[in-house]
Amino acid sequence: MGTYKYHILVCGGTGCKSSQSTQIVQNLNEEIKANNLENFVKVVTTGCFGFCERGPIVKVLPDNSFYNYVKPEDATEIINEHIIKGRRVERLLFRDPVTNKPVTDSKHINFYQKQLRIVLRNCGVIDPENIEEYIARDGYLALYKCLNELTPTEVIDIIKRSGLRGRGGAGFPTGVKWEIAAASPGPEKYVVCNADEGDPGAFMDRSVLEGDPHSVLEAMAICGYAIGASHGLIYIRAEYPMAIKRLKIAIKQAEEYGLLGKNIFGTDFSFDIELRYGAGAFVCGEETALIHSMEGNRGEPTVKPPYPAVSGYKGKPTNVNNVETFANISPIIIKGPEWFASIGTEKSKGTKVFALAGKINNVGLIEVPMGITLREIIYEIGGGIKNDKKFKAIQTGGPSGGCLTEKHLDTPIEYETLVAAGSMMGSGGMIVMDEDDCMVSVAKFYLDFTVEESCGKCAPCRIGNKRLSEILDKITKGNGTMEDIELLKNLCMVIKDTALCGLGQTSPNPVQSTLENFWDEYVEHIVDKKCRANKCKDLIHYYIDPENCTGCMACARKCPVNAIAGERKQVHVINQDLCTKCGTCLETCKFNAVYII
Amino acid sequence: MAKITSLDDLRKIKKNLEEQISLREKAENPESLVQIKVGMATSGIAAGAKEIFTFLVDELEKRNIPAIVTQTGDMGYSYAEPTVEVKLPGQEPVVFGWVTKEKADEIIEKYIRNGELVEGIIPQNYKTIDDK
Amino acid sequence: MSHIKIKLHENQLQFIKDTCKEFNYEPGELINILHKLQDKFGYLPSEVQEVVANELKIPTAKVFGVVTFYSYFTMVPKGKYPINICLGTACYVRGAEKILDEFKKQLNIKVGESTPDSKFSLNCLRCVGACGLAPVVMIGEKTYGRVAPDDVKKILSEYQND
Amino acid sequence: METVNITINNIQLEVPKSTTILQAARMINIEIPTLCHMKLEDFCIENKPAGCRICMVDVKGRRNLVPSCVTECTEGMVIETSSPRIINARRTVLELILSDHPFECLICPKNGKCDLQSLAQELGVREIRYTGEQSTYRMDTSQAIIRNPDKCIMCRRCELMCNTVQTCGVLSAVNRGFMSVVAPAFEQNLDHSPCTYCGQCVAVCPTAALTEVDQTSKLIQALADPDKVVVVQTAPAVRVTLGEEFGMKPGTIVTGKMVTALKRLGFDYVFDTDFAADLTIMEEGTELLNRLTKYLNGDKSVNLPILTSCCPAWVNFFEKNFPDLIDIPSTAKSPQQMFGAIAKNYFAKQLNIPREKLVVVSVMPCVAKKYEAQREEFRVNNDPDVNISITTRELATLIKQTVQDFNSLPESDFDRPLGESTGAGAIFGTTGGVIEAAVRTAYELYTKKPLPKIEFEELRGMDWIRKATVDFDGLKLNIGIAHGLGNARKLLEEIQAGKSEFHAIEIMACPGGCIGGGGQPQHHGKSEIIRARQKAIYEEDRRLPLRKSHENPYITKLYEEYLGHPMSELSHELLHTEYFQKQPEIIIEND
Repeated sequence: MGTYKYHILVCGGTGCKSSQSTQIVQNLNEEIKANNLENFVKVVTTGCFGFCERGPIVKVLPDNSFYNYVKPEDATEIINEHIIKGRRVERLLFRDPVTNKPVTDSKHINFYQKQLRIVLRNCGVIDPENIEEYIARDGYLALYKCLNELTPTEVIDIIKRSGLRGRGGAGFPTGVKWEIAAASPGPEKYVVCNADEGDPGAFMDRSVLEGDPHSVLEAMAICGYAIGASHGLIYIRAEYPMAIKRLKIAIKQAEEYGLLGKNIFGTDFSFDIELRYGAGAFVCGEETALIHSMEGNRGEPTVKPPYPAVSGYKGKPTNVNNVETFANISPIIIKGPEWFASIGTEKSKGTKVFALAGKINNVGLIEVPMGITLREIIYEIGGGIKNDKKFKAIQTGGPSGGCLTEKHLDTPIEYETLVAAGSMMGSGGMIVMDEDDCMVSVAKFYLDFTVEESCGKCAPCRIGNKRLSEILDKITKGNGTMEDIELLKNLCMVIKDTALCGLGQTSPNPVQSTLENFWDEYVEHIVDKKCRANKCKDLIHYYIDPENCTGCMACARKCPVNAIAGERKQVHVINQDLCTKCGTCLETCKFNAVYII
Repeated sequence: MAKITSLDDLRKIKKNLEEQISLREKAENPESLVQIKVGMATSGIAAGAKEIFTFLVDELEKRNIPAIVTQTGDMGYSYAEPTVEVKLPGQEPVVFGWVTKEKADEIIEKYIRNGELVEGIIPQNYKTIDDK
Repeated sequence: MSHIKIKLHENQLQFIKDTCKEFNYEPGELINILHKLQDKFGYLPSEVQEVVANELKIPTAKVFGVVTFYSYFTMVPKGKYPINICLGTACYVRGAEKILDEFKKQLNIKVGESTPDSKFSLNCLRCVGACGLAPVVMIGEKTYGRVAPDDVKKILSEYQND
Repeated sequence: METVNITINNIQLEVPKSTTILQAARMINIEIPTLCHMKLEDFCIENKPAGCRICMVDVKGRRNLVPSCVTECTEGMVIETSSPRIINARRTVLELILSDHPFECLICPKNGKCDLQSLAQELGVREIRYTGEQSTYRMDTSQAIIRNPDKCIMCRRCELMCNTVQTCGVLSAVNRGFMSVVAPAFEQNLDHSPCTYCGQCVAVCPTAALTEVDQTSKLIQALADPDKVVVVQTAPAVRVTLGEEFGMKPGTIVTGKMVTALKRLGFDYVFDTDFAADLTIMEEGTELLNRLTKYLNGDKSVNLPILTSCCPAWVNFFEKNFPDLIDIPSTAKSPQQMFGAIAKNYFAKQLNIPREKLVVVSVMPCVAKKYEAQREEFRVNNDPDVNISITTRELATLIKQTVQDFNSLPESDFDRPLGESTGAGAIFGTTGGVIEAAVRTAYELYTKKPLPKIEFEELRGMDWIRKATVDFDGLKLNIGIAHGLGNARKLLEEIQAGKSEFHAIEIMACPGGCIGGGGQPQHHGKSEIIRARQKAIYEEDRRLPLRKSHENPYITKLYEEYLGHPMSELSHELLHTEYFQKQPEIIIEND
């Protein structure tokens, strides 16, 4: 094997792949070949770099040049300039959104500076389709250590002492969970990895599976050793074809290398892993529903207890953890529980991966230590609000979470503080909203999601959420009354109190938190019949300002329903009866003559 | 592929790939490393920068000094070419001019290993590409 | 005398039977089997479900219950070019609804429907994970990022000549 | 037994471990309202999806309310069952359920008998604050059962009965979220499904989402038609349950009052299905002996065991699920159809009227009988042997319209000739009854000796599957009994596997037999009601002077005057039938 002087890492995450990163790899390789640089430069397709906003991303090592928005045709220039002549391709370099200066080194990009990568340690570093690269990064060393140097009880003890809590949402201590499953009697037990990431706007689990699948496989085997299970199952969304492909490759390689299968490391511990596919049901993130789904049934949750740790898959003790939780395991084993516990806060240890999206400059996947503030995330890592708009809210925890405001920006992020603020950690979605977002509509958006995803088993969730959404709809149409708010409040309370599973019990969070934090907006919609964000079509009207209108006829031509009348060089008028409030005229007018009331 | 059954097996694979992976690991953490840039614009190459570059890469590796050697464009000191910029962890970068193999050897042994200053430093406040 | 008649082509029937066999006729593998069959046929018509139920020796109603529970499964054939609009939160706050409206207008169909010539079908999906490109539209395997309402016509015209 | 100490509404008590909060509360007479929960203790059937969220209670230390029907008591648990928070939650949830339910109680078939309606009454719901879209579906009227999914509240009781108990697999929860509902595959009609019309779904449905096809209007028209002669037959299990509809204690026998009421309703003749049951025994018992004798003589063409065939849901079940076994059941028609055939041929002739002029009505504990009466093979020139089949419940509705006070009615006797019956016919109404009746006759016919004792305790009971060996004077006859189609399936699978040890098997589709039939007054989850009905059936048997079918003088007369002997040619024509394979058929379609 030649010693490559340069590595070119190309992001192979779903975001970058969908903007032609495969073609970029191909072109780079062709250029390398054409210049006889095969032994000098190596192109590696890695997992997600996280900075999806800027995709496709190409990194050139060793100098760590960070190229963004790369197109396949840029390959020639990268090889000719950067590799052959040693000059960075400046136009492709990331530019700091504030200074607008190119930044050469990804380490100096604000997006990465505050991050601490444990879960994502290998994402964007190794080739996920090559087990040896994972091993070279101390992969499977933790499994070796567990099998040869530690008893199952000691493994559980390490996980307990690390303070690791479930990253799937509720934050149950992982070590305790393992302990319960280990204590459940029975020769047949299962380790399940929940990879049914369903939050709209969350893609951290997928990124780990795509970028570092072995970290999950290794951790599942460790868990199997700790609880006494020899079968593992990964329940993954069928909508994640690339993660599935990489997992399949990883499982096959691990089996070939004897790191999965019979008598691992020559011990009497055996462990295999199978894939089970989800089919688009958010509720299957709930562990009992997930288990029913894996058994080939409708993914309806059942009442706990019995907990899966006692009676789960096929009625056998089953330990369910999510992808991110598993990805933390090997580093904890290798570096020790004290190291892990030194990161984060008193009650929430380690790091958390968030999918940062919405009206923010740097959309992407970030991993930060627990205890970081929302302000740091939004303004330092996220680079602030897009188009210099005003920050309004940040929604955390997916559809079950709540909308937090300005006043929560300095709250350190922990499981408990987020709940206290009316939201939750959830699986880690973070959507930033600005002044153009109507909070009543946002609440309705989430409720519509819950209505769509409710399994229908229990009445409060099946019907209650539908009614919540209908009342919100009424308010956004200007037909709400103040009594509706009382009805909303009561219904939120009752649904939380009575719904069967976590999905239902948390579904009113977006309504409750917006009622709490954006009360004025609700009242405006109801009393003043106004939507300050101009989002609610029934509450806004488009007018043409006669002062500014030049009679250019552009708006009239573009209006899809012919609601604009007016002769050339004459002031135009919008017929309110015909107007569908599509906003085309506003976008078309070059003279700022169209306005909204 | 023979199955991995021992720690040694794991270590063997790790060793095989060490070089490649360390390249990436170093890049992840450039602050802790010696960073060397060789001015390799056309004029630099003509003045022998390529040999210097290869020499530095090979020798640092041989002498087991963790460093990142990269090429860079014209540094703006064509009079002093070949030029080499060395940035020790936590220190300001220093640029050496008229670098020969012997000089390079001296830079490695004295400046990089022991932090002793070596003749040939261009004291000018130049601009790095980052500041353009 | 039978109460239900299932019409299938011989090779279709064989494929279903082979798939069930491949999964060892295990009812627990129902979802995996349905995935494979939908990949093959594009959708899961009642005939397919009947045969699967028959092979796995489970009630057809159960198969149907599973098919209708999961949004990934469909009993309606998709168009030649299935259009999927991402309605994840990131896309939503960046205007996905307007994009959806535009597609509905251009194609003159509702969500879940196909155009009369079966060329396009329109559906929504949850996050595809390309939030950096929001709003995102997928047509078949191809992803369109940062779509604006004005782009819709142009995107559709790419498929005009097929 | 391990116990735990708990506190409910400040009352301390000790309960066995794994007692649910609901059970514990009931022990100290604290009532917690329920809706989806249903427990048939005797049958070990429990429906507890915990989906309705009505039985919510407050457990100290838990963040949310918990469903009492599934939450088990643990040591030191402190429970509150009626705080304002709980009352508000229950009412709100009930309002939600009502908001997605058609507001047509006044004309609903379940008006006055609906669990949802009673709950609304109980919880004092006076307004529905939450209104909005209702989930609506296509209505499905089959030959026996009407599905009105708009009224489905997703309690899942029917799903449990259809799948777990009956293993028919017709009904499943389908769709998701607001549109989820219990329905057959592809939301098609039951007629296009493997439904056996056993009616157990109807028997447990708390609302009118599943009801029987109501034929009372058609019946009233027939009675009002002066050109028709209308006769009625009443099944053995009806007389022990009808009283419940009039507030009588379960297990009250109302045979005489029922006959009076039927006469007052205007039937020209009131006959008894028990008579036809006796006839069934003559045919089926003889068939059993024939097959048995041939078998013992080494005739390989004969299949054993012989299976009873008087339950129409059971017949549907094996036709649809075990097409390879259709030559095993007895070919004898069910009593309802034997009665119809005799009435339309023998009795019509006696009256000297054409069969079309005779309207045969049956009162059955069953909804499958409605379907059976419509089967093609039970018609002559499109005139069915049984014209109208109504359930016990429908009869009660009719009686309420015509009779002021059922309780004070005088008693009267069935008409002759088709109203005479024996105790053997009477016990057809319970699980184990048909085979006991058959054994009583077969024993005497086979051994030519009188029975040493008439009651076969070993064949009685409520266990799902029962086995007994009856000694026919040296010939040991192995008898199996199953009720509930899921249990029948087990015995059939044994036969398929060639492992069956039985010579004869009795099968009834419904739990408990006809006394637990889909057409009976609703038991509302109380299996003690079914037990009381069974007791009454055996009491009716003991009350009757004749207790063996072959001793019924009118049966003897029928054979002498008309049929000749059991299994005669005419018997075959009128009293026996054949079965059909009714599995889904796969048609290969080639281009």
